[in-house]
Amino acid sequence: MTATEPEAEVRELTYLGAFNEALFQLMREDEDIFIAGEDVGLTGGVFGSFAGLIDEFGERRCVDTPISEQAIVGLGIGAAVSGLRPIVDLMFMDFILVAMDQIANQAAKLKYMFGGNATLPLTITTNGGAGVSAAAQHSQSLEAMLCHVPGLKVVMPSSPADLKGLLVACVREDNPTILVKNKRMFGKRGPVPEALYEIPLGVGNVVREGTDVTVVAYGRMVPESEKAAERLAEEGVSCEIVDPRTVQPLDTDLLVASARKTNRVVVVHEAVRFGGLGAEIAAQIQEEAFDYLDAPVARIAAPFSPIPFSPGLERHYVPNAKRISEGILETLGRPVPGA
Amino acid sequence: MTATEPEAEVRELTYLGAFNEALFQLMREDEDIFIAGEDVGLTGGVFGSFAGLIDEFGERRCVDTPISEQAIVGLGIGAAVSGLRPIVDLMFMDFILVAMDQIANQAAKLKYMFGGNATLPLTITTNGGAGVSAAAQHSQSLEAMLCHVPGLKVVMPSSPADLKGLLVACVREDNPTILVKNKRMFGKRGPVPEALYEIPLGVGNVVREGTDVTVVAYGRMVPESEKAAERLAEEGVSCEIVDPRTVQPLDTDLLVASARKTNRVVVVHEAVRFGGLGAEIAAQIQEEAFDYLDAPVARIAAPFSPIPFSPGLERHYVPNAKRISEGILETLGRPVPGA
Amino acid sequence: MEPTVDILKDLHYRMLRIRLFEEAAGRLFEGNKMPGFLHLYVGQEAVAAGVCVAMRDDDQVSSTHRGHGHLVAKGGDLNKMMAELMGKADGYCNGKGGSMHICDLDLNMLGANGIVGGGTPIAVGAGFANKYKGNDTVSVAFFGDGSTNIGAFHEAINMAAALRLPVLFVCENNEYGEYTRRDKVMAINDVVDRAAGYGIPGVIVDGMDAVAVYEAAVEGLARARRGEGPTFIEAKTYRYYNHHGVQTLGMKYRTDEEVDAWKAKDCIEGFERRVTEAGLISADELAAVRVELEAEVEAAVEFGENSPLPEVSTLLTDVYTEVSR
Amino acid sequence: MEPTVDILKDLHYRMLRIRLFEEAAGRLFEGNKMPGFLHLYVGQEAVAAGVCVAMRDDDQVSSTHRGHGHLVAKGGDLNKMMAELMGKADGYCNGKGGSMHICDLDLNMLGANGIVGGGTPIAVGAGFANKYKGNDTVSVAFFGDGSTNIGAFHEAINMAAALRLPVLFVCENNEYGEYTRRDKVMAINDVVDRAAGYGIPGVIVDGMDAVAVYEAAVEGLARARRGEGPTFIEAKTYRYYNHHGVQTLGMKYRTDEEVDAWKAKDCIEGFERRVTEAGLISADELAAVRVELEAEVEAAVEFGENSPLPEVSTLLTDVYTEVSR
Ligand SMILES: Cc1ncc(C[n+]2csc(CCOP(=O)(O)OP(=O)(O)O)c2C)c(N)n1
Ligand SMILES: Cc1ncc(C[n+]2csc(CCOP(=O)(O)OP(=O)(O)O)c2C)c(N)n1
Ligand SMILES: [Mg+2]
Ligand SMILES: [Mg+2]
Repeated sequence: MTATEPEAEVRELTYLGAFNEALFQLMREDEDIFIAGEDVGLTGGVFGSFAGLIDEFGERRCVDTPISEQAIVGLGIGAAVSGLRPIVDLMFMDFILVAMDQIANQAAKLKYMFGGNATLPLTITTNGGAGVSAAAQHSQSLEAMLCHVPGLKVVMPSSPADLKGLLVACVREDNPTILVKNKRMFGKRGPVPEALYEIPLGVGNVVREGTDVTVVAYGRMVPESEKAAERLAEEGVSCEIVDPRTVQPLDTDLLVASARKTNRVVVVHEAVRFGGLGAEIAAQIQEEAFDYLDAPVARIAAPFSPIPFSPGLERHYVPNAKRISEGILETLGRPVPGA
Repeated sequence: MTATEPEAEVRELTYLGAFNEALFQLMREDEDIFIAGEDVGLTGGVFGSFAGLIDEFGERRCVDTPISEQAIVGLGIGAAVSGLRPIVDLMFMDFILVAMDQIANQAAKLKYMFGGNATLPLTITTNGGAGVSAAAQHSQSLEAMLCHVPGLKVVMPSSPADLKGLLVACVREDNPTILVKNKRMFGKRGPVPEALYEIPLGVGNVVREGTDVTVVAYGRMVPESEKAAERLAEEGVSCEIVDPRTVQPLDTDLLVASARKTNRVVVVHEAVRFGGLGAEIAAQIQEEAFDYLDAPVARIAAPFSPIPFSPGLERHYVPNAKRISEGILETLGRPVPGA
Repeated sequence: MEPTVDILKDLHYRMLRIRLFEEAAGRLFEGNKMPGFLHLYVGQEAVAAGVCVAMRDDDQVSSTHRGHGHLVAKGGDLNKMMAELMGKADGYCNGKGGSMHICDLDLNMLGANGIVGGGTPIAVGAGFANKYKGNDTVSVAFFGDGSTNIGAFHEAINMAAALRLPVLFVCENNEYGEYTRRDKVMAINDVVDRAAGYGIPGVIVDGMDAVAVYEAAVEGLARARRGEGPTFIEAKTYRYYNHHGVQTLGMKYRTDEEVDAWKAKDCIEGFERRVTEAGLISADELAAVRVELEAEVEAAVEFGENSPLPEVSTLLTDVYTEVSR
Repeated sequence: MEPTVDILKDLHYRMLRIRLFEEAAGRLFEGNKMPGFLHLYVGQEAVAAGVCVAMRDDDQVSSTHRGHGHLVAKGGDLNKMMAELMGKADGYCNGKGGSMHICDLDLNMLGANGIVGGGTPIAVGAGFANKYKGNDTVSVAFFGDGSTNIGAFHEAINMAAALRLPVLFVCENNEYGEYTRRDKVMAINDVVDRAAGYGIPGVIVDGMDAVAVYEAAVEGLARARRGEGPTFIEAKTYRYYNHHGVQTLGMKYRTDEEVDAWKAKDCIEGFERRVTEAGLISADELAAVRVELEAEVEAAVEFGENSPLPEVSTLLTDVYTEVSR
């Protein structure tokens, strides 16, 4: 834990509440911060993320936009280059695909193309993840696409406290950042310090210490992995859970150190396995910890299909504690119950 | 080599010539095929890919569109669902980001979302790759983004003969495919059979047999790897070069078999290393050939920055035979000259 | 074109079929029997019915997130629809699509769409195919007022105009995109003001009047069939329920008075009053239709409830069309 | 507003400065000294000059792939421009951007753009910032006729209109997008027909007449400064050279006669003739300006040629702004 991380005495807040509180505090602190997006003003965001902000900060700083994801991101770019510190919201992570040119061809590359002569303090917030029967176009985890684009930073918080601290870091950061909340965590409660604090981007977190296997997880897969670790602890398996928190830049050192310690690694994410971030993590770990590995780096992830609507299918699509436990046991070469 | 691969007696054609010939032959064979895109009609494509087609097939089948990448892909989707077999062109691969919603949220998922009740024989053609001072927005290799999307097939041909046979397979395929030509290979000549033939999607090719190390490469990195292999052969290093040709679906069996044979693997691509397809290939190889590997799977790829304009910088950005040789020597644990 | 009595009956039948289906879906949603998002079409029935009655069966439809009405109006099977909305195996998409992706390609209904503006280019592609094949089939793109602010819409309608494709563009202007009033996000009085920018004719109709919608659609479809290109219809209408889900009144973004004022113009009540007063259809006949449709909807609910969840084995099917060579 | 003689001189100066710079760039390109793509602005100088003379220095510009003219007109340093186009270390972007990404944020020129339509939303963002800050600065979006068919353009201009932002939209209608005639890709006579669809005023000007452009820009800028929102100016103009590169005549997509007819209306020749005939500026003075600018351009070429290629060590810098806490 670094000096900027949360202190001890804290209340409980929900994941969304932590996000919302951070926005209030940030906007009070810095007049250059504004929010823009669909329904973020009057309605306070379709999930309530922006609730109440317009009452305190007015329409000037809480801007309801047309349904125009490209222009929403472009608005952010132009305003950021002009010295403001915009937070623009894309309601669902799936919609980054609608705005991908502005995100990946414009925002990400502007500074470099301009030979360094630009600063782009732009934060994009969005909501990802499956498990709420939102079907193929409202459930995706597309961080792998964003991580592949030099110039962006990408954050996937796994707890209310991390969400607050990472959002603060994103907004204060002088580069384009994308913060992805997980839809199934909105109501999840946890201790959150009241004061404004920052969790630095690119610094991962050892969520649970262990010795037998390293589980690398982020976003909602962290609590799922914790559940798996609890269960396995009863069977005498000691899991170390490492949460990179920021997936770009990735805290490779932390992941590699843990891999070298436990000698076995399982990477977990909600995104599709093929070409997911797990591939990059596996590739880096085998590069950096080759001689330490007692088993291949394993990946637990979504299978190769779009996300189904029916709860009857979706619950087999998204990785959960059970599948994580099984993957861990397999990597340990132990018998998998029912397998 | 399967039965559908090129035969022996062939003339030489350029890479672009092979593409163009395949289009003529396909369009003669099947009245349902049409091409649509910016400048593909009257002008024959800005690179000449579609030259002459309008003279034989007329404006009805060679459609000049507005500058509207989303609608171009959407036109293809709607026409494909209606029973035609469209080929739509996006001038530069970078522009897939403009049309990413139609590609990844619509075309890729339509069949699945509809419970199977749709067939989408859509081919998207485009031009990728760096090395022509086209700068950050006209030089990218973005296949990793596309490969991560279930429902798409993605092809990156490395020779005129492969380009022809793979294009034919794409167009005849009843799924959305994306074929990426490499801009720096347009004029490259090679033997190409005259008759119409198909190279099946998902079947890789051992371009060169060897015993010391497997080089996995696709697109323009294949000829670069061949140059590297030639040089290293003089120093007694025997390289096997495996070209997956189709990057989605990936011919994992072929790559793994080669890895198990040579025990060392170097993956080469033009795309940015972080989150590139090399990560997926490395992850799969260490999963499937863990006990066979004598060294980590290495990746030679572009560094983590947008693509610079200046030739003085760009030539250090794109992997070439020299960097590939060095990577191979490193993976073999041999001294790298000048290192 | 003045509608015949048969046409009037058809308009009424389709409107009511939508209404009753949607009300039932809303109840199931409230009862937690319908997972995910539910965007009800109630209030706008005259638009789907008016347009679809004017269409031929071979004409195609592309739709939106608010797509049930279009499928019902196209003749959708209520059993399969209800089952799909409940995520069941016997649904139109075998439970894989749900409300936002419901479709019936056999009925030429090319699918609802979860992406605002995402379906419009697809309608243009279908229109292209019609012209290419040289038939006189027309494709119809339904879309909301809010969706006219997104890039895909713009590109698609311009392309259809430039290539003179047989497409009918039907804007269902219900004055809101989710919870944002239209005047906040576009500086024009009527959405149809955009038509001139594409060089195509535009017309405003009362979207609460199925006959008016029908007549405009007949015109637009005929024009497209004659090879004269697209037409833009703006139907002024209103959704009674919330953007998503069922709540009607007591919302922050619009007043209860506004809701009530629109309900006073209800497309079905008004229609029934007019046709009975004019002696065109008897009150008894209307009542009989209602009884019939109530039974159909009830059966659909039962069908949906009795349908099993999809087999896990289907999770990874339908991603690709298998090649059979 | 009638321009003063000083304004006239300024218009002439900026047009000629663009012309001479571009001609020199074209020669270097032909001599293989300029890598990559080169989209020359020659023929359209009256537009950039007319608008930029009307602008204040603090007003911003967003540009396109054909962006040199806008930067020169904004007062760009020809040395740094030429060096950038040659990929040299002393260029505006230290060789990292090249022709398609040339910019000078100090001059409030927010960059050329390689993506058609990509720059327009950025101008809207700058306009938003101006309004937010409560200053009366205006941002100007330059864009081609072809770019008005792409989604990003549509979203951006609608957003500016809806939020009543101080943005001036300047369409340089040269009747072609690459090698495709405009009438093939849009079914309207004038691009300005689109303005009404966004609820903003639109005006057509002769884009070969710097004074006409200037006057329209003065109006549009004043309107924006008064808080009345965006204006759309369509400047009818023409590019003499090929879409990319230098070839002028003998092309398939347009006739030599058409090129010659436009050249007969050349913005600089015509301007010089008119002002000398009217006795407003002497031929000697015009000639002196030309001599001065020729020298400046020649020096820029030399500067560019003498500038070294960027150090390899800069390859990976400027990807991120370093955090300094
Ligand atoms: C690209 C995209 N942006 C945002 C959304 C979220 N969304 C769903 S419906 C909707 C409002 C659409 O308004 P309108 O087109 O008027 O249709 P209506 O809901 O009124 O029928 C929005 C913003 C989406 N699905 N897709
Ligand atoms: C999204 C995108 N599509 C296509 C291109 C290729 N392209 C570059 S310039 C151009 C034509 C632009 O036409 P217009 O806007 O009229 O500008 P002009 O070249 O006439 O100045 C095209 C199609 C691109 N750069 N970006
Ligand atoms: Mg609406
Ligand atoms: Mg043009």
